[in-house]
Amino acid sequence: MNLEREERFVSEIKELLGDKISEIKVQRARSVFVTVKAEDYKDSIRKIVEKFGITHISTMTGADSGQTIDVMPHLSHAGMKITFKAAVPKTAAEIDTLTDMLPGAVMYEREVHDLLGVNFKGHPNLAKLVISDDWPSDVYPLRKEYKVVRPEPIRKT
Amino acid sequence: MPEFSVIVGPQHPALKEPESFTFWVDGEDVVRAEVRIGYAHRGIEKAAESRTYIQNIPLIERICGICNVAHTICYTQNVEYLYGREIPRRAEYIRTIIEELNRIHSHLLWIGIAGHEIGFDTLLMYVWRDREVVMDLIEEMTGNRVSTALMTVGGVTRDITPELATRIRKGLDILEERTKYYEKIASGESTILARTKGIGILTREEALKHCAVGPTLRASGIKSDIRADDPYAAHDEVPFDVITTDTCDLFGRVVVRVYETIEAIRQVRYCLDNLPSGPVRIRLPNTPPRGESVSRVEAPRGEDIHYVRSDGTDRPARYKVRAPTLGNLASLVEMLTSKGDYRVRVADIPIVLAGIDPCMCCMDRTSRFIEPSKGKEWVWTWNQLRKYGRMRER
Amino acid sequence: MGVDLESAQEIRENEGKIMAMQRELLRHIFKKAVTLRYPFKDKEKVHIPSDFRGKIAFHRDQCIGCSMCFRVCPAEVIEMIDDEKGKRPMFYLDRCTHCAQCEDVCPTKAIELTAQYESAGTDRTQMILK
Amino acid sequence: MGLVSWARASSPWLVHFNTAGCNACDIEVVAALTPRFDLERFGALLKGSPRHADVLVVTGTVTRQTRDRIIRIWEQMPEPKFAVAVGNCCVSGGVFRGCYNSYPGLDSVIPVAAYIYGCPPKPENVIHGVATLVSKIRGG
Repeated sequence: MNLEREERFVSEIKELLGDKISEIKVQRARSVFVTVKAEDYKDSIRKIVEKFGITHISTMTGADSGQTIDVMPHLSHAGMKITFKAAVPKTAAEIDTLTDMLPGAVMYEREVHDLLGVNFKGHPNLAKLVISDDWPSDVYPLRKEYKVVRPEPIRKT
Repeated sequence: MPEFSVIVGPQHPALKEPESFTFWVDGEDVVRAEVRIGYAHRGIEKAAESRTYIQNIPLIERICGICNVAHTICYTQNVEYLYGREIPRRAEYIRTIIEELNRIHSHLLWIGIAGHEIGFDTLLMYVWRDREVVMDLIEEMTGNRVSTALMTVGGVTRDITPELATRIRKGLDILEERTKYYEKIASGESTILARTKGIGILTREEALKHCAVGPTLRASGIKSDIRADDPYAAHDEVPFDVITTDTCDLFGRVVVRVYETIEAIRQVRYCLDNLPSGPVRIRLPNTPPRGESVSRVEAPRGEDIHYVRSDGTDRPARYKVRAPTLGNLASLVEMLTSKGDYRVRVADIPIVLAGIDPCMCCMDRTSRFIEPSKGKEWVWTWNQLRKYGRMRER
Repeated sequence: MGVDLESAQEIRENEGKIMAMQRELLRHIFKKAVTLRYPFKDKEKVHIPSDFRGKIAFHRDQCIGCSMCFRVCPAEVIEMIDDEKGKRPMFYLDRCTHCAQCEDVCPTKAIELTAQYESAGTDRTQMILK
Repeated sequence: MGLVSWARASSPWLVHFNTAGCNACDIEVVAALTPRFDLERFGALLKGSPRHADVLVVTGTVTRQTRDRIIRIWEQMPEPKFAVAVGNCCVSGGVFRGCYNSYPGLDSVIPVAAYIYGCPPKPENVIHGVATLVSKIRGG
């Protein structure tokens, strides 16, 4: 597989972000993963967005990896998928919002907030989006410590 | 003039699925719209973590019944990326064929539903009659009309015999003739023109800003299609045109979908003519290596993106799905807001809603209370409301 | 080959025709109805392909009790029980997704998805296949 | 059979509610109403309001968020009323059994008169289910 374009892209990102990157890898053709620290998260994304003129954020994934939660916005640039990854501690899950530079992130950040309890500083409205109204407010279903509780039938069959 | 709020959904004749919209109206004009989804939240992502990669295929297929092929292709190729293996070329072609047949069925379905929403039921009935042709083709190919269950990790489960290919070609001829007729109707019938031109406007800048996807984005004049930008399956070989219009309104969305149907028919023909020989699946071990992967597919409604993380066991550590409709929600809210000269009337709500081809599940009549005069808004559950009702009776 | 968007634009420029479908409607007055008169007549005309994925049939004498079907089933349809001949699956067909993974994985073809598509009823227990 | 139950069995008016399905059953229910299958031969008519309907056609698995709505719609329907569960997720939770947000079947929430199995059922099967329901209404 020819990954010339991806390699060039990676070197451009490296040049731009310098030592802020803790890890960068090419997952496959047209998909790049960039790991940054949580405090550099917004700055580095802003640099990339401004350099390449990115407007499209495909989605944002949150993943529980033990002690930390990985926040992963997936940006699109000319067919290339750039996935940033920043780990926030589970006990103080907080990170800057991207909604001011990428307004499309509004729904995705609300979803991550609902399901993993990551607080996005500066988000305009973090009301419930996907989970039900009667869901307890401190339970986050996609965290690993949440064990699935099947809903109780309300009438006998 | 005081503003009123109109609540549409979760059970509403214009919506086939439960989702709830709150519209603040000033006379006939919608001034603000808000959406509450989550009625169809079933917990698939959590369930995927407790099932094996094989068990997950039917689960992922049932994220959406209409674009089930897009989701299963996205899932299986995502897992194949984890293995770092390529599947046989014939399997990729079969995936493309079924994907495009699925797109034909989805777009024809949408044209019918759009006709229904603007009060043109004749179109609904005729389109759905002709759609049965493609449903029969899908059924012959996969054994079920809607859920295909054709994908598996490492290829596809069923092959295409030459007789089946002949039958598909015959069916495509009928479909092509009929779609061309509907193209004429969609672009020349005064009912459709009156209800779609200048309605549901999403300008190029807004579409980019709110990250719209799929036909909604292409109708705003932006050439973006995952099949061309990030080719998967056999799309790197199958020639096709990315259809765009610059009308930025509902009419553009109708036109884009009709032409995409014709384009899809052409792609299926190409695939059938150039179907490589060979096996249709390879056997892969049950546990993929550690790693993570992102895969993208152009579903009938737009970009579908899945993320998988494997921790070296036979179950995924995290599986994330973003279906195209969520990407279009922010733009939908934008389309439903009157700005300056652009007015959204209450009567246009159903067709604008249908315009993005929503694929979710919603209705919130019981729980949200709004008093715009006091700027107060609160949420009650149905049980709380029932209690309140009993309290008032006493 | 490009798609001719211009013709659509042109028509859009002009006003649309009123009742553009009228001709089609008139043409269909003299055509045969497409409706299948299904439950009363035309039962043989129902489109059932040869490998339709319908209700599961289980052949006890071929089963070797390997539990492969139990392992691939996504919907808790299969429960492994013991009978006089040994281990065997039992099916709760009201949960079945008709994905045919059990049929694919079965080494002895003991599970088969039949062409039976009519399966409505008023009682759920009728769908337990022992 | 009395006049009332004859009338009832000859024109079952439907209201359709999708609790949270994957849409496959919905499009098959709608397909059953379109020319090739034409459920309206049985006098069935799709209505928008639960207050006009005799039969509640439910597709999709019942989730926490739709549970209260389905109960509310059920309570709004005039007696006598019948609920039909279409598709295996609605009947029993189907592939979504074990999810934290979905109930094990519609009959764990409201009483169900007829079940239409399948994932999704063919439109012929939907017609078969309505015929089953009609014969149940005729019977009692």
